[in-house]
Amino acid sequence: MRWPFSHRSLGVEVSVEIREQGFDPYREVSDYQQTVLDAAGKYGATAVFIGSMRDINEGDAVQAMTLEHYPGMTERYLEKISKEAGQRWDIIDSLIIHRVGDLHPEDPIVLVAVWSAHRAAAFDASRFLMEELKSRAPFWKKEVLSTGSRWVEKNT
Amino acid sequence: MRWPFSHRSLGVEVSVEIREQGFDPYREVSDYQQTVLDAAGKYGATAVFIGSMRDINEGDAVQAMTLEHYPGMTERYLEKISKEAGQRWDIIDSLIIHRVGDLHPEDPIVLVAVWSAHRAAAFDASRFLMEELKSRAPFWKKEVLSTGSRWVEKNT
Amino acid sequence: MTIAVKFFASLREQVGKADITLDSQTVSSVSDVWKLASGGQPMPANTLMAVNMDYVDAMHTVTEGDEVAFFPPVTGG
Amino acid sequence: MTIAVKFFASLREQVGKADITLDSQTVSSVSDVWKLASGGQPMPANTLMAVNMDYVDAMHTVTEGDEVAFFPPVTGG
Repeated sequence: MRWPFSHRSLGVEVSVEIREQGFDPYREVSDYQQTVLDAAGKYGATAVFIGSMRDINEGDAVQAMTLEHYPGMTERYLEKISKEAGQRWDIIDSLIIHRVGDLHPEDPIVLVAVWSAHRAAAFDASRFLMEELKSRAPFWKKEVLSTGSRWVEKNT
Repeated sequence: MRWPFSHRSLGVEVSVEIREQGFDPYREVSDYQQTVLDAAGKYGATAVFIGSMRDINEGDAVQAMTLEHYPGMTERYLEKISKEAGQRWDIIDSLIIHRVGDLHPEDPIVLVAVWSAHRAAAFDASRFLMEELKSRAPFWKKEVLSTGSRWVEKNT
Repeated sequence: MTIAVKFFASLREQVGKADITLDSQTVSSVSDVWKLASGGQPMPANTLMAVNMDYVDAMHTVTEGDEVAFFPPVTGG
Repeated sequence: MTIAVKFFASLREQVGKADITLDSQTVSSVSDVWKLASGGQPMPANTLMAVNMDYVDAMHTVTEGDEVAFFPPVTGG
Protein backbone atom coordinates (compact mmCIF):
# COMPACT_ATOMS: atom_id res chain seq x y z
CA MET A 1 0.00 0.00 0.00
CA ARG A 2 1.29 3.38 -0.96
CA TRP A 3 -0.54 5.28 1.77
CA PRO A 4 -0.70 2.75 4.54
CA PHE A 5 -2.42 4.98 7.05
CA SER A 6 -4.84 6.63 4.68
CA HIS A 7 -8.44 6.84 5.82
CA ARG A 8 -10.29 7.89 2.74
CA SER A 9 -13.80 6.96 3.79
CA LEU A 10 -14.38 9.01 6.92
CA GLY A 11 -15.65 12.30 5.52
CA VAL A 12 -12.56 14.43 5.56
CA GLU A 13 -9.73 12.59 3.88
CA VAL A 14 -6.42 12.31 5.65
CA SER A 15 -3.25 10.44 4.78
CA VAL A 16 -0.20 10.03 6.95
CA GLU A 17 2.94 8.12 6.25
CA ILE A 18 6.25 7.44 7.97
CA ARG A 19 9.01 7.14 5.41
CA GLU A 20 12.30 5.34 6.01
CA GLN A 21 13.86 6.52 2.76
CA GLY A 22 14.43 9.98 1.34
CA PHE A 23 11.58 11.55 -0.60
CA ASP A 24 10.99 14.43 -2.98
CA PRO A 25 8.22 16.47 -1.35
CA TYR A 26 7.15 18.23 -4.54
CA ARG A 27 6.84 14.96 -6.42
CA GLU A 28 4.87 13.49 -3.51
CA VAL A 29 2.36 16.33 -3.42
CA SER A 30 2.03 16.31 -7.18
CA ASP A 31 1.56 12.53 -7.33
CA TYR A 32 -0.90 12.57 -4.46
CA GLN A 33 -2.92 15.27 -6.15
CA GLN A 34 -3.05 13.37 -9.41
CA THR A 35 -3.51 9.81 -8.19
CA VAL A 36 -5.16 9.87 -4.76
CA LEU A 37 -6.99 13.15 -4.35
CA ASP A 38 -10.30 12.92 -6.13
CA ALA A 39 -11.22 16.58 -6.10
CA ALA A 40 -9.89 18.24 -9.24
CA GLY A 41 -11.65 21.56 -9.74
CA LYS A 42 -12.99 21.49 -6.16
CA TYR A 43 -10.00 22.94 -4.35
CA GLY A 44 -8.90 26.50 -4.96
CA ALA A 45 -6.19 26.44 -2.31
CA THR A 46 -3.28 24.16 -1.53
CA ALA A 47 -0.96 24.99 1.36
CA VAL A 48 2.24 22.98 1.58
CA PHE A 49 4.90 23.09 4.25
CA ILE A 50 8.23 21.34 4.00
CA GLY A 51 10.65 21.05 6.88
CA SER A 52 14.17 20.18 5.79
CA MET A 53 17.43 19.53 7.57
CA ARG A 54 19.70 22.52 8.14
CA ASP A 55 23.48 22.19 8.24
CA ILE A 56 23.66 24.17 11.47
CA ASN A 57 21.79 23.98 14.79
CA GLU A 58 22.35 26.07 17.90
CA GLY A 59 25.52 27.42 16.34
CA ASP A 60 27.11 24.06 15.58
CA ALA A 61 27.70 22.50 12.17
CA VAL A 62 25.60 19.36 11.86
CA GLN A 63 26.90 16.53 9.69
CA ALA A 64 24.05 14.06 9.95
CA MET A 65 20.99 13.23 11.99
CA THR A 66 19.09 10.16 13.09
CA LEU A 67 15.36 10.47 13.52
CA GLU A 68 13.88 7.97 15.94
CA HIS A 69 10.15 7.50 16.41
CA TYR A 70 7.61 5.41 18.29
CA PRO A 71 6.18 3.17 15.56
CA GLY A 72 2.44 2.99 15.80
CA MET A 73 2.04 5.97 18.09
CA THR A 74 3.44 8.41 15.52
CA GLU A 75 0.96 7.31 12.85
CA ARG A 76 -1.84 7.30 15.41
CA TYR A 77 -0.98 10.80 16.55
CA LEU A 78 -0.61 12.20 13.03
CA GLU A 79 -3.96 10.72 12.08
CA LYS A 80 -5.49 12.20 15.21
CA ILE A 81 -4.31 15.74 14.46
CA SER A 82 -5.26 15.37 10.79
CA LYS A 83 -8.80 14.45 11.73
CA GLU A 84 -8.90 17.27 14.25
CA ALA A 85 -7.86 19.73 11.52
CA GLY A 86 -10.67 18.33 9.37
CA GLN A 87 -13.15 19.04 12.14
CA ARG A 88 -11.89 22.55 12.83
CA TRP A 89 -11.54 23.75 9.24
CA ASP A 90 -13.41 23.19 6.01
CA ILE A 91 -10.72 21.21 4.22
CA ILE A 92 -10.93 18.61 1.46
CA ASP A 93 -7.88 16.48 2.15
CA SER A 94 -4.54 16.50 3.96
CA LEU A 95 -1.29 14.64 3.59
CA ILE A 96 1.56 14.25 6.08
CA ILE A 97 4.81 12.44 5.30
CA HIS A 98 7.56 12.29 7.93
CA ARG A 99 11.03 10.86 7.57
CA VAL A 100 12.72 8.59 10.11
CA GLY A 101 16.20 7.05 10.03
CA ASP A 102 19.45 8.63 8.90
CA LEU A 103 19.32 12.06 7.31
CA HIS A 104 21.82 14.57 5.97
CA PRO A 105 21.64 18.33 5.55
CA GLU A 106 19.14 19.43 2.86
CA ASP A 107 17.09 16.23 3.26
CA PRO A 108 13.34 16.80 3.62
CA ILE A 109 12.12 15.85 7.11
CA VAL A 110 8.43 16.53 6.95
CA LEU A 111 5.80 17.39 4.37
CA VAL A 112 2.36 18.73 5.28
CA ALA A 113 -0.15 19.53 2.53
CA VAL A 114 -3.74 20.69 2.89
CA TRP A 115 -6.32 21.16 0.14
CA SER A 116 -9.41 23.33 0.59
CA ALA A 117 -11.88 25.39 -1.42
CA HIS A 118 -10.61 28.69 -0.02
CA ARG A 119 -7.23 29.77 1.24
CA ALA A 120 -7.89 30.57 4.91
CA ALA A 121 -8.67 26.96 5.80
CA ALA A 122 -5.59 25.64 4.00
CA PHE A 123 -3.29 28.17 5.65
CA ASP A 124 -4.77 27.65 9.11
CA ALA A 125 -4.90 23.87 8.96
CA SER A 126 -1.38 23.41 7.58
CA ARG A 127 0.07 25.56 10.31
CA PHE A 128 -2.00 23.82 12.97
CA LEU A 129 -0.75 20.43 11.75
CA MET A 130 2.89 21.53 11.90
CA GLU A 131 2.53 23.05 15.38
CA GLU A 132 0.75 19.98 16.74
CA LEU A 133 3.22 17.64 15.06
CA LYS A 134 6.20 19.50 16.50
CA SER A 135 4.80 19.71 19.99
CA ARG A 136 3.39 16.21 20.46
CA ALA A 137 4.23 13.65 17.75
CA PRO A 138 6.75 11.13 19.15
CA PHE A 139 9.84 11.78 17.02
CA TRP A 140 13.33 12.48 18.36
CA LYS A 141 16.37 13.87 16.60
CA LYS A 142 19.94 12.93 17.37
CA GLU A 143 22.55 15.09 15.66
CA VAL A 144 26.04 14.12 14.59
CA LEU A 145 28.54 16.94 15.08
CA SER A 146 32.30 16.84 14.46
CA THR A 147 32.70 16.41 18.22
CA GLY A 148 30.24 13.56 18.63
CA SER A 149 26.50 13.14 18.75
CA ARG A 150 23.77 14.75 20.84
CA TRP A 151 20.04 14.52 21.27
CA VAL A 152 18.21 17.63 20.21
CA GLU A 153 16.44 18.98 23.28
CA LYS A 154 14.73 22.10 22.03
CA ASN A 155 12.12 22.02 19.32
CA THR A 156 11.57 25.66 18.46
CA MET B 1 15.49 35.21 -19.03
CA ARG B 2 13.75 32.62 -16.91
CA TRP B 3 13.08 34.91 -13.96
CA PRO B 4 12.72 38.28 -15.60
CA PHE B 5 11.88 40.20 -12.47
CA SER B 6 14.31 38.51 -10.17
CA HIS B 7 16.39 40.76 -7.96
CA ARG B 8 18.99 38.49 -6.55
CA SER B 9 21.49 41.06 -5.34
CA LEU B 10 19.50 43.19 -2.90
CA GLY B 11 19.89 41.30 0.35
CA VAL B 12 16.69 39.34 0.55
CA GLU B 13 16.12 37.52 -2.71
CA VAL B 14 12.79 37.85 -4.43
CA SER B 15 11.57 36.59 -7.77
CA VAL B 16 8.27 37.39 -9.40
CA GLU B 17 6.99 36.31 -12.75
CA ILE B 18 3.83 36.74 -14.83
CA ARG B 19 3.20 33.63 -16.89
CA GLU B 20 1.09 33.55 -20.04
CA GLN B 21 1.14 29.77 -20.31
CA GLY B 22 0.11 27.04 -17.89
CA PHE B 23 2.68 25.92 -15.35
CA ASP B 24 3.26 23.06 -12.93
CA PRO B 25 3.72 24.74 -9.55
CA TYR B 26 5.54 21.80 -7.95
CA ARG B 27 8.00 21.57 -10.80
CA GLU B 28 8.54 25.33 -10.61
CA VAL B 29 9.31 25.31 -6.89
CA SER B 30 11.54 22.28 -7.24
CA ASP B 31 13.44 23.76 -10.21
CA TYR B 32 13.79 27.11 -8.49
CA GLN B 33 15.15 25.46 -5.39
CA GLN B 34 17.69 23.48 -7.37
CA THR B 35 18.79 26.02 -9.95
CA VAL B 36 18.24 29.52 -8.57
CA LEU B 37 18.12 29.33 -4.80
CA ASP B 38 21.66 29.21 -3.48
CA ALA B 39 20.91 28.21 0.08
CA ALA B 40 20.90 24.43 0.35
CA GLY B 41 21.22 23.45 4.00
CA LYS B 42 20.39 27.01 5.12
CA TYR B 43 16.63 26.82 5.03
CA GLY B 44 14.72 24.53 7.36
CA ALA B 45 11.31 25.73 6.25
CA THR B 46 9.57 26.13 2.93
CA ALA B 47 5.98 27.34 2.82
CA VAL B 48 4.22 27.04 -0.52
CA PHE B 49 0.75 28.21 -1.46
CA ILE B 50 -0.98 27.37 -4.71
CA GLY B 51 -4.20 28.96 -5.83
CA SER B 52 -5.97 27.02 -8.56
CA MET B 53 -9.12 27.51 -10.57
CA ARG B 54 -12.30 25.97 -9.18
CA ASP B 55 -15.10 24.72 -11.42
CA ILE B 56 -17.70 26.62 -9.40
CA ASN B 57 -17.95 30.19 -8.12
CA GLU B 58 -20.82 31.80 -6.24
CA GLY B 59 -22.94 28.77 -6.97
CA ASP B 60 -22.43 28.76 -10.73
CA ALA B 61 -20.49 26.26 -12.84
CA VAL B 62 -17.51 28.00 -14.41
CA GLN B 63 -16.26 26.73 -17.77
CA ALA B 64 -13.28 29.00 -18.31
CA MET B 65 -11.70 32.20 -17.13
CA THR B 66 -9.65 35.03 -18.58
CA LEU B 67 -7.15 36.71 -16.29
CA GLU B 68 -6.33 40.28 -17.28
CA HIS B 69 -3.56 42.30 -15.66
CA TYR B 70 -1.81 45.65 -15.82
CA PRO B 71 1.57 44.75 -17.34
CA GLY B 72 4.37 46.49 -15.50
CA MET B 73 2.32 47.42 -12.45
CA THR B 74 1.67 43.79 -11.52
CA GLU B 75 5.37 42.96 -11.50
CA ARG B 76 6.15 46.17 -9.69
CA TYR B 77 3.56 45.47 -7.04
CA LEU B 78 4.56 41.84 -6.55
CA GLU B 79 8.19 42.90 -6.15
CA LYS B 80 7.13 45.55 -3.67
CA ILE B 81 5.27 43.13 -1.42
CA SER B 82 8.04 40.55 -1.75
CA LYS B 83 10.60 43.07 -0.54
CA GLU B 84 8.27 44.16 2.23
CA ALA B 85 7.95 40.54 3.37
CA GLY B 86 11.75 40.35 3.38
CA GLN B 87 11.90 43.36 5.67
CA ARG B 88 9.23 42.13 8.04
CA TRP B 89 10.37 38.52 8.39
CA ASP B 90 13.70 36.74 8.44
CA ILE B 91 13.35 34.95 5.13
CA ILE B 92 15.96 33.69 2.68
CA ASP B 93 14.11 33.89 -0.62
CA SER B 94 10.64 34.11 -2.11
CA LEU B 95 9.07 33.26 -5.43
CA ILE B 96 5.76 34.38 -6.90
CA ILE B 97 4.39 33.15 -10.23
CA HIS B 98 0.99 34.36 -11.44
CA ARG B 99 -0.90 33.25 -14.53
CA VAL B 100 -2.63 35.58 -16.95
CA GLY B 101 -4.63 34.76 -20.08
CA ASP B 102 -7.12 31.96 -20.62
CA LEU B 103 -7.53 29.36 -17.88
CA HIS B 104 -9.69 26.33 -17.26
CA PRO B 105 -10.80 24.62 -14.05
CA GLU B 106 -7.92 22.92 -12.19
CA ASP B 107 -5.33 25.26 -13.76
CA PRO B 108 -2.89 26.81 -11.28
CA ILE B 109 -3.42 30.56 -10.96
CA VAL B 110 -0.80 31.60 -8.45
CA LEU B 111 2.21 30.12 -6.71
CA VAL B 112 3.83 31.70 -3.66
CA ALA B 113 6.86 30.06 -2.05
CA VAL B 114 8.96 31.32 0.86
CA TRP B 115 12.17 29.83 2.22
CA SER B 116 13.44 30.59 5.73
CA ALA B 117 15.56 29.07 8.47
CA HIS B 118 12.59 28.51 10.79
CA ARG B 119 8.95 27.86 10.10
CA ALA B 120 7.22 30.89 11.63
CA ALA B 121 8.75 33.31 9.12
CA ALA B 122 7.87 31.10 6.14
CA PHE B 123 4.27 30.64 7.30
CA ASP B 124 3.79 34.33 8.11
CA ALA B 125 5.44 35.67 4.98
CA SER B 126 3.67 33.33 2.56
CA ARG B 127 0.30 34.25 3.97
CA PHE B 128 1.16 37.94 3.96
CA LEU B 129 2.15 37.71 0.29
CA MET B 130 -1.11 36.02 -0.66
CA GLU B 131 -3.25 38.50 1.27
CA GLU B 132 -1.43 41.48 -0.20
CA LEU B 133 -1.53 40.01 -3.69
CA LYS B 134 -5.26 39.36 -3.49
CA SER B 135 -6.12 42.75 -2.09
CA ARG B 136 -3.91 45.00 -4.22
CA ALA B 137 -2.15 43.38 -7.20
CA PRO B 138 -3.83 44.53 -10.45
CA PHE B 139 -5.32 41.32 -11.81
CA TRP B 140 -8.92 40.81 -12.88
CA LYS B 141 -10.86 37.63 -13.54
CA LYS B 142 -13.60 37.25 -16.10
CA GLU B 143 -15.52 33.99 -15.88
CA VAL B 144 -17.24 32.11 -18.67
CA LEU B 145 -20.50 30.48 -17.56
CA SER B 146 -22.98 28.55 -19.68
CA THR B 147 -25.10 31.71 -19.72
CA GLY B 148 -22.33 34.09 -20.78
CA SER B 149 -19.38 35.79 -19.16
CA ARG B 150 -19.04 38.00 -16.10
CA TRP B 151 -16.34 39.91 -14.28
CA VAL B 152 -15.58 38.53 -10.85
CA GLU B 153 -16.38 41.28 -8.37
CA LYS B 154 -15.65 39.72 -5.02
CA ASN B 155 -12.22 38.50 -4.10
CA THR B 156 -12.74 36.64 -0.85
CA MET C 1 0.53 68.42 -20.97
CA THR C 2 0.53 64.90 -22.33
CA ILE C 3 -1.00 62.17 -20.15
CA ALA C 4 -1.30 58.48 -21.09
CA VAL C 5 -4.52 56.99 -19.74
CA LYS C 6 -5.38 53.31 -19.36
CA PHE C 7 -8.61 51.58 -18.41
CA PHE C 8 -8.73 47.94 -17.32
CA ALA C 9 -11.23 45.11 -17.01
CA SER C 10 -14.90 46.04 -16.47
CA LEU C 11 -13.99 49.74 -16.48
CA ARG C 12 -12.37 49.36 -19.90
CA GLU C 13 -15.56 47.80 -21.22
CA GLN C 14 -17.76 50.39 -19.51
CA VAL C 15 -15.81 53.40 -20.77
CA GLY C 16 -15.25 51.72 -24.12
CA LYS C 17 -11.56 52.61 -24.21
CA ALA C 18 -8.40 50.74 -23.34
CA ASP C 19 -5.77 53.44 -23.90
CA ILE C 20 -6.06 57.11 -24.67
CA THR C 21 -3.47 59.87 -24.77
CA LEU C 22 -4.61 63.25 -23.50
CA ASP C 23 -2.98 66.52 -24.50
CA SER C 24 -4.58 69.16 -22.31
CA GLN C 25 -3.54 72.23 -20.32
CA THR C 26 -6.60 72.05 -18.07
CA VAL C 27 -6.17 68.77 -16.22
CA SER C 28 -4.42 68.96 -12.87
CA SER C 29 -5.73 66.01 -10.84
CA VAL C 30 -6.44 62.35 -11.49
CA SER C 31 -10.09 63.25 -11.13
CA ASP C 32 -9.74 65.74 -14.03
CA VAL C 33 -8.05 63.04 -16.10
CA TRP C 34 -11.00 60.72 -15.53
CA LYS C 35 -13.52 63.36 -16.61
CA LEU C 36 -11.73 64.16 -19.83
CA ALA C 37 -10.72 60.61 -20.71
CA SER C 38 -14.08 59.02 -19.93
CA GLY C 39 -16.04 61.71 -21.74
CA GLY C 40 -17.70 62.90 -18.55
CA GLN C 41 -19.04 59.59 -17.28
CA PRO C 42 -19.51 59.32 -13.51
CA MET C 43 -16.67 57.43 -11.85
CA PRO C 44 -17.85 54.22 -10.13
CA ALA C 45 -17.41 54.50 -6.37
CA ASN C 46 -14.98 51.61 -6.05
CA THR C 47 -12.65 52.71 -8.88
CA LEU C 48 -8.95 52.30 -8.16
CA MET C 49 -6.42 54.73 -9.59
CA ALA C 50 -2.70 54.54 -10.23
CA VAL C 51 -0.20 57.11 -11.48
CA ASN C 52 2.96 55.66 -12.96
CA MET C 53 1.92 52.31 -11.52
CA ASP C 54 1.57 53.48 -7.91
CA TYR C 55 -1.80 53.68 -6.22
CA VAL C 56 -3.06 57.25 -5.70
CA ASP C 57 -6.35 58.92 -4.84
CA ALA C 58 -8.47 61.09 -7.11
CA MET C 59 -6.96 64.33 -5.77
CA HIS C 60 -3.42 63.33 -6.78
CA THR C 61 -1.80 65.94 -9.05
CA VAL C 62 -0.66 64.74 -12.47
CA THR C 63 2.34 66.03 -14.34
CA GLU C 64 3.62 65.93 -17.92
CA GLY C 65 4.21 62.42 -19.18
CA ASP C 66 2.34 60.62 -16.38
CA GLU C 67 0.64 57.30 -17.00
CA VAL C 68 -2.73 57.30 -15.27
CA ALA C 69 -4.71 54.07 -14.90
CA PHE C 70 -8.28 53.40 -13.77
CA PHE C 71 -9.54 49.98 -12.81
CA PRO C 72 -12.09 48.12 -10.70
CA PRO C 73 -11.27 46.26 -7.45
CA VAL C 74 -8.67 43.60 -8.16
CA THR C 75 -9.55 39.91 -8.23
CA GLY C 76 -6.28 38.02 -8.74
CA GLY C 77 -4.75 35.16 -6.83
CA MET D 1 -0.23 -8.52 35.47
CA THR D 2 1.84 -8.32 32.31
CA ILE D 3 2.89 -4.86 31.15
CA ALA D 4 5.03 -4.12 28.06
CA VAL D 5 7.34 -1.18 28.69
CA LYS D 6 9.22 0.89 26.10
CA PHE D 7 11.83 3.60 26.48
CA PHE D 8 12.75 5.94 23.64
CA ALA D 9 15.58 8.26 22.61
CA SER D 10 17.72 9.76 25.39
CA LEU D 11 15.61 8.01 28.01
CA ARG D 12 16.32 4.66 26.36
CA GLU D 13 20.05 5.38 26.54
CA GLN D 14 19.82 6.67 30.10
CA VAL D 15 17.83 3.71 31.43
CA GLY D 16 19.81 1.32 29.25
CA LYS D 17 16.70 -0.52 28.07
CA ALA D 18 14.58 -0.30 24.96
CA ASP D 19 11.85 -2.84 25.77
CA ILE D 20 11.05 -4.76 28.90
CA THR D 21 8.08 -6.90 29.85
CA LEU D 22 6.99 -6.68 33.47
CA ASP D 23 5.04 -9.41 35.21
CA SER D 24 4.06 -7.98 38.56
CA GLN D 25 1.07 -7.91 40.90
CA THR D 26 2.26 -4.76 42.67
CA VAL D 27 2.21 -2.12 39.94
CA SER D 28 -0.93 -0.04 39.65
CA SER D 29 0.11 3.31 38.17
CA VAL D 30 2.40 4.43 35.36
CA SER D 31 4.64 5.80 38.09
CA ASP D 32 4.93 2.30 39.58
CA VAL D 33 5.78 0.93 36.15
CA TRP D 34 8.62 3.45 35.81
CA LYS D 35 10.07 2.49 39.21
CA LEU D 36 10.09 -1.19 38.49
CA ALA D 37 11.17 -0.98 34.84
CA SER D 38 13.92 1.61 35.38
CA GLY D 39 15.33 -0.17 38.40
CA GLY D 40 14.46 2.67 40.74
CA GLN D 41 16.07 5.53 38.83
CA PRO D 42 14.56 8.98 39.38
CA MET D 43 12.25 10.00 36.52
CA PRO D 44 13.49 13.12 34.70
CA ALA D 45 11.07 16.00 35.24
CA ASN D 46 10.18 16.43 31.57
CA THR D 47 9.46 12.74 30.88
CA LEU D 48 6.44 12.07 28.70
CA MET D 49 4.31 8.94 29.23
CA ALA D 50 1.92 7.05 27.02
CA VAL D 51 -0.32 4.05 27.67
CA ASN D 52 -1.39 2.14 24.59
CA MET D 53 -0.05 5.05 22.51
CA ASP D 54 -2.12 7.75 24.19
CA TYR D 55 -0.53 10.41 26.37
CA VAL D 56 -1.23 9.97 30.10
CA ASP D 57 0.16 11.30 33.37
CA ALA D 58 2.12 9.37 35.99
CA MET D 59 -0.98 8.68 38.10
CA HIS D 60 -2.74 6.85 35.26
CA THR D 61 -3.79 3.32 36.27
CA VAL D 62 -2.38 0.47 34.20
CA THR D 63 -4.19 -2.76 33.44
CA GLU D 64 -3.26 -6.20 32.18
CA GLY D 65 -1.68 -6.15 28.74
CA ASP D 66 -1.04 -2.39 28.62
CA GLU D 67 1.87 -1.00 26.63
CA VAL D 68 3.53 1.76 28.65
CA ALA D 69 6.08 4.09 27.04
CA PHE D 70 8.46 6.67 28.49
CA PHE D 71 10.21 9.27 26.40
CA PRO D 72 11.75 12.76 26.48
CA PRO D 73 10.15 15.87 24.92
CA VAL D 74 9.59 15.28 21.22
CA THR D 75 11.72 16.96 18.56
CA GLY D 76 10.26 15.97 15.21
CA GLY D 77 9.19 18.07 12.24
